[in-house]
Amino acid sequence: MTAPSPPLHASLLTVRGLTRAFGSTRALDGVDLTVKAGEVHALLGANGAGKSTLLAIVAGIESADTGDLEVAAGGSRDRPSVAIVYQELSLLPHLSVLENIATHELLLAGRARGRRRRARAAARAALASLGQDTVIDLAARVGDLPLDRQQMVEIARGLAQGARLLLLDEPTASLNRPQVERLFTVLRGLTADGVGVVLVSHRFREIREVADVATVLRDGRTVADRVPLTDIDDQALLTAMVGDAARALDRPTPVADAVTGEPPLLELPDTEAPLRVGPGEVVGITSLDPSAASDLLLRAWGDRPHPPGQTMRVLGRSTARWSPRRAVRAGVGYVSGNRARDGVWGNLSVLEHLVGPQRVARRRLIARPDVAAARRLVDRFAIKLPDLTAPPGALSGGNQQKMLFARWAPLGVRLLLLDDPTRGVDLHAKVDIFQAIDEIATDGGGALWWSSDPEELVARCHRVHVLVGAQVTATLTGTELTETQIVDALNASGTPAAGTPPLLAGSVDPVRPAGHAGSVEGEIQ
Amino acid sequence: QDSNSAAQGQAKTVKGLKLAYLAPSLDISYWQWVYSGVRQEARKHGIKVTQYNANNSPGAQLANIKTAIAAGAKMIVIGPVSSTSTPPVLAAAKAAKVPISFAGIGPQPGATDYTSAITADNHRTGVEEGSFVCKQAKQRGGNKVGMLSLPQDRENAQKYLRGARKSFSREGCKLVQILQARTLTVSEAVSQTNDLLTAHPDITGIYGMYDAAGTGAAKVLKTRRLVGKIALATADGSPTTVALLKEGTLQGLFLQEAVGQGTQAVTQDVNAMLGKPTTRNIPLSEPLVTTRSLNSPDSQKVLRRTYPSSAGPYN
Amino acid sequence: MTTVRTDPNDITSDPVQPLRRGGPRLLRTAARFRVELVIAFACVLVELLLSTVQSAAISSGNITNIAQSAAPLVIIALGQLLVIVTAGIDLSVGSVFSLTGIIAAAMLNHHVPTGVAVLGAFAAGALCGLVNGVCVAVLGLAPFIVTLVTYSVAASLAFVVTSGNSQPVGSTSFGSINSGHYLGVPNYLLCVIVLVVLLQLVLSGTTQGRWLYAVGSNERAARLIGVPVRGIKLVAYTASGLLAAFAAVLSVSYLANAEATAGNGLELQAIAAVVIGGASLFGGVGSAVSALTGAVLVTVIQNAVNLLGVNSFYQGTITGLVILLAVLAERVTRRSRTRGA
Amino acid sequence: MTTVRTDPNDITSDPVQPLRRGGPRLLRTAARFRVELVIAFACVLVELLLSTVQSAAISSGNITNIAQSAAPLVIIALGQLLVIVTAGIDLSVGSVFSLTGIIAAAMLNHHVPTGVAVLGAFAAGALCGLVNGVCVAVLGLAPFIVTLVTYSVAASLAFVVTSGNSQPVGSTSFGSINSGHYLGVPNYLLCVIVLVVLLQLVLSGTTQGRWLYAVGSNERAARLIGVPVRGIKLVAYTASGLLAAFAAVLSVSYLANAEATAGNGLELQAIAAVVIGGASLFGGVGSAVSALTGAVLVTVIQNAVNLLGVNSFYQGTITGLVILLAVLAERVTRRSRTRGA
Ligand SMILES: Nc1ncnc2c1ncn2[C@@H]1O[C@H](COP(=O)(O)OP(=O)(O)OP(=O)(O)O)[C@@H](O)[C@H]1O
Ligand SMILES: Nc1ncnc2c1ncn2[C@@H]1O[C@H](COP(=O)(O)OP(=O)(O)OP(=O)(O)O)[C@@H](O)[C@H]1O
Ligand SMILES: [Mg+2]
Ligand SMILES: [Mg+2]
Repeated sequence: MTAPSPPLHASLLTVRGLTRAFGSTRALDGVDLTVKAGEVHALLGANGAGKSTLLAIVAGIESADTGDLEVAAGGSRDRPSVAIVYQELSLLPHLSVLENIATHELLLAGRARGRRRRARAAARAALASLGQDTVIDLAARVGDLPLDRQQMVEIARGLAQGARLLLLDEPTASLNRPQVERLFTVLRGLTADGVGVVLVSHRFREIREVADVATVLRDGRTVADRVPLTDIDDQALLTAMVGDAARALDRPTPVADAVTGEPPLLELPDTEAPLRVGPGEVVGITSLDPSAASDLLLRAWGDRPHPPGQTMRVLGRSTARWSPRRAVRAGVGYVSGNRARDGVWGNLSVLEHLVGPQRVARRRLIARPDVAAARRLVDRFAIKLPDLTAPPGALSGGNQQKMLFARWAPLGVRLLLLDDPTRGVDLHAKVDIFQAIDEIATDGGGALWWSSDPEELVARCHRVHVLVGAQVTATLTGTELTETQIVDALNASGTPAAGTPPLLAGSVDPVRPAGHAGSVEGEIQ
Repeated sequence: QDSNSAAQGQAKTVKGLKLAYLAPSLDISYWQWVYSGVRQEARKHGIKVTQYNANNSPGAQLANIKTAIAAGAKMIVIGPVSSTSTPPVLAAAKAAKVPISFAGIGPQPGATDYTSAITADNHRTGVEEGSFVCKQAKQRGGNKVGMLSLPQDRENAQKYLRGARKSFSREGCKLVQILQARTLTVSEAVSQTNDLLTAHPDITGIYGMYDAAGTGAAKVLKTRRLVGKIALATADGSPTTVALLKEGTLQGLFLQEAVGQGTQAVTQDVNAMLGKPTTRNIPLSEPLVTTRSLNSPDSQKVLRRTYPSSAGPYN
Repeated sequence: MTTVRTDPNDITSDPVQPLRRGGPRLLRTAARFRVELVIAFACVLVELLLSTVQSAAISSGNITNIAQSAAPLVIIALGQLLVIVTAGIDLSVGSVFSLTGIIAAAMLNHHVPTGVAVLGAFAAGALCGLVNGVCVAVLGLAPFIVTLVTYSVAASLAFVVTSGNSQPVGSTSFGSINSGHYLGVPNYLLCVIVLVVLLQLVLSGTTQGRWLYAVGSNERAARLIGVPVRGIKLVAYTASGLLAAFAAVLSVSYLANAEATAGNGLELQAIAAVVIGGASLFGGVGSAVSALTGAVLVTVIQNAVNLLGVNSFYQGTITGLVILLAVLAERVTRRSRTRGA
Repeated sequence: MTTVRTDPNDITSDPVQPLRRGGPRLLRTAARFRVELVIAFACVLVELLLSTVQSAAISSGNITNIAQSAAPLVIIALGQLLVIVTAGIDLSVGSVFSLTGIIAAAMLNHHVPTGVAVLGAFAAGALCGLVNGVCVAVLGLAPFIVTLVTYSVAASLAFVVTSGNSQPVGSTSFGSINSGHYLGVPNYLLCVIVLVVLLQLVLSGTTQGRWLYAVGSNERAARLIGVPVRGIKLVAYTASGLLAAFAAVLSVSYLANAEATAGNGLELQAIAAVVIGGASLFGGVGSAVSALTGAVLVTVIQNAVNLLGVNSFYQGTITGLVILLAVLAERVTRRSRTRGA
């Protein structure tokens, strides 16, 4: 390493009184943040608190209106002082994984000899440290990868830069548990080398697993500055994030019980262990390969043809001739966590997003949006936004996601197809989403729910199926339904070709893996 | 001020008046040469000339004449987009009591509300050029002829073709292929001639209908070393084709007297303004100039009436 | 339905500016049509500047002249707009204009009644558009290629129909389609006004109109909530063909003449008009008013250049530079607004 | 740098197909250039079918003809491709072609040495491109409008330079630019081959080449990474102007004649060639080979139609339908591959 490592516990980043306004919205209103070398620093706050804005300013992408910002980690052209992993991914979809990870070597450095070889080594090492080198082909086009792998590519890019200060904006939002653990191992290795890491996440458990201190933002202000995580419990953290309005974290278990004897809401009869969602049931599905679950959900939704010979029954109807339009009108709803690709219309207003499904369901000619109903949705799901006519780009990531979920609420949906619906939604706001799902189940409806977060499935589902392709390989219910059991079943289902290699929770080699970012740098230099 | 103070037949002088020249397009230099004749004659009378371009659109042509009248034009010379596009133009000129003369292309048959039409006799030229090409082709031991045509949506192209067919059938030549231009560029004519010769290597004559056809075909004949073996004649004529005529690559040029049409049209308009007699229809022939006759005084005079000296040398 | 347009919560076609809540309704509408206003202002400015040199510029005769020559372009630009909002492009409109004009004229010359001739032209235009729509929406081909093919085929058929002969039209009942009046307003103007208002209402006030923007903004997201993406695209392309036929009928009725080349270059003019008016070729942005203002600006500049008697060789230069200025002015107002916000 | 091209991990220009890991290198390269191969196959098929009717079709003379008439289009399409990969469009190339050809010819006719005349044309072409680049990259204006303005201005200036008169070129040294040979290969062919290979290497193997794709793929992300987006766009538009001038010089040298209208319609042909070859107007996709195959297909079809002596009224129809078939074939192979995978 050429740049001298700053001593541990020296300040890498000092932010004082930073403000930033977008029109009349004060995104940052006097924020303080101090990050020291060798620590994982959790940056917490409800959706729209200003976390992403703050990180963007630190990374030099946004400008602040007022305030001081000092980055002590000296950078150079070859080695930036700050690397950032964006919440809304900033990948080049038409380019290869290699080119997206080794951007610096391939796209930015001069034409030194051996550039491509070094780039390949660096990219491979960065992927290997994340345990992805066997599942992600360096030659693959990034736009063809599923979201979790795109997220891994974006993280690998951040690691490959070898920066002293690493900003991670919700890097785990679409990752499964083994992927998360792999990432955290890498982060621990980096901090041991004196790198400072800022980690944004809405999953308290992950925060406690890896972070040392936390800074909490509320409405663009620092409300807790560098609190050691050992000194504060979850309830206190939540109170700091959302103020007095904090709700209890111990969420109710699903109230509704499966109604027996009624026809199922969704039935996939042709598999070995049939997949079934009964009235009143919330059924989770999990798999190492998220596209298997995505595929299944899209088939139920009518956007993907069934494989030959297979069928599915949804709300008692055959899905031989099925489409999202028929599904909406039959009382099905669909929410995807890949909001940029599957949900957001960059040119249209929030209001248009909120009334979209209603317009499909109600075949009216005149598109007069029910503004009052939209306002009620905004209130009910606490969507933070400047104006109903604002474009979705003016909303924080979590608020965009809430917007995409909220729009199904007024439709009287009987079956919800959920593809990681809470991606990036804060803990507090998740409760609103959970309640909405509960209400549907109580009324005899149900949900089929894929989540990257097993904690969520355990807390909310009656039953969780483990999938390999469209095949159910295991079903967990009752007392079996625990996070450990889910992870075990996943690992048992996993073949290296099918997804992430088997990795048991907590069984990660404590010794730094050979290919972590520190040695990546070594190879680059 | 009364906008019709200089109405037809009332004026004492045309000095200082405005004249509008409406060209169908500027893609063909022909309309520039008409313009140059218009300006030559207008300068003599102290008339100011403005040129308008219709880009081959009848809609633009009608907008142009209305604009010209709004801008104070008291006389009009027009090369229309097509004969059939002229009725609304004539109506506009009549409403404004402005004399209007045609150059190159005439009004719709049956129209009466115009001062004069100075046109080339395309049909007659078609007959003459067809006969010339056929004779030349037969001298070269064949009777198959190819044609590089103007787009056949133009009535001059249709008249040329009809005339040429008449001669071919009368004199025993076979028109084996007609290739229609789209962009009227030399490079288009080159590809078309190449394709013509590939598909019909046995032709001994090429009939060109526009100037670039002559240039393009000549280029191919030179490249393929077929000069003299395949006869080539074309209508129009420009410094480029005259040079080709001189060197013998082209055997005949049927010159359209563009400059002459421009001067005639202005003369007729001026006569109308001053109340002097005008001639309704002036069909001009397209005289043939051959390699041998090029240097004769008659031919030189024809050349001067075809394109202005600014376009290039005459010999 | 008229209330729809003035609904303060109705959504702007302007993607960038979040509207401030509250504020006078007039200001909000102005903000919503900012680009269109700037371009309309540019039109007026050109005419006013011109009138200082050439007083005939603002005579009623000249204004009628501008309106009459802008009418077909506006109508074609409206169709183009529908397609461009879906992130497509329709290069065939110029040829479809020529072809349908020729068809109408040829039918009239075969003594077909005026109404039938008009319907025939409309059917031909809609058919061309439908073919485009099927190739794009159902077969999934690139709009640029598909409509370039239709452009080439329609242009060629326009020659075939009448062997390349232009068609004078004698029918007075056909002529009155353009020249007639209704309540003192000439028909061509009425058509333009009705179409612009109607399409603006459809675009901003109906479900299908909003779906056009959704499809152009993120097609996959639209498909995933059940928007009939294919149907919407089919309708957009078919409407574009139909409107080209409408423009052709008006134009042939005015000129009493149809030619196989009458629409040459109209496709580029129409696309330019729509983009100058503020639409984006990447889809999701644009309004019927933008098609109107863009098309009028193009016509006004052409008229100004002619009135000034600019040497025709230089006309392209002047026209180009004025358009550039107008677009720059639009860009500058956008800058300053963003800065100020 | 030659190793770069055969790098199996190099990036495909194909947006849809994730490459399967492993597999023989040849197959991977074939997959990478799938669209290009289908179109090349279509070209060969057209010629072979044609030769059953007209044996002269595959004579060396005819192939030379095709090559000679395709050369300028290929070169212009290469420039167009650079712009289209960045998600832009360059409508000005046809006019720039005319203008620079006229400039070169006028200089030669004023007894300027050949080298200087060529450089003068190149400089004029690059300047036009640079103006486009500045308006798009620095002023942030829409490429469609900007290049439409340049198109209009350059076309107008082409008339101004020589008052609309076409310029015969007598210079033999200038003529030998096209007709000369090097190692038995005629110069025009050499130019095309060198340019295609060079640009393909630049696009797939150099930093700047990859930047072009980065900008077209996700401009915002590219800017965040640190790609000099403005510079890249400037280079793309300038190169497009320069290549148009290059094509003009070759063409004028061949024809020994320059006209103000020589480039009419070339812009649409060039865009069509690039899109037929597989590039996307939304950016990020396309290869130099795609520009080549697309341009050759367009030329081959034209040649076939002429050789068959198709009635010129129907030529547009036939040409259009063959292009549609080729694009459909390309689409079908994509389908079946996806199904099979
Ligand atoms: N471009 C913009 N225009 C207007 N407002 C914006 C813009 N970007 C962010 N904001 C506003 O700034 C505030 C902070 O947004 P930011 O994205 O920083 O939140 P966040 O803490 O990252 O939330 P999340 O957890 O949902 O990602 C939000 O209220 C948002 O609406
Ligand atoms: N509406 C549809 N009708 C028929 N087939 C569809 C439809 N939508 C998607 N498909 C099929 O799915 C394939 C892939 O679609 P697409 O790339 O849009 O989604 P995806 O596979 O989820 O994307 P990714 O996995 O790369 O994130 C298509 O080639 C098509 O065969
Ligand atoms: Mg955020
Ligand atoms: Mg997928």
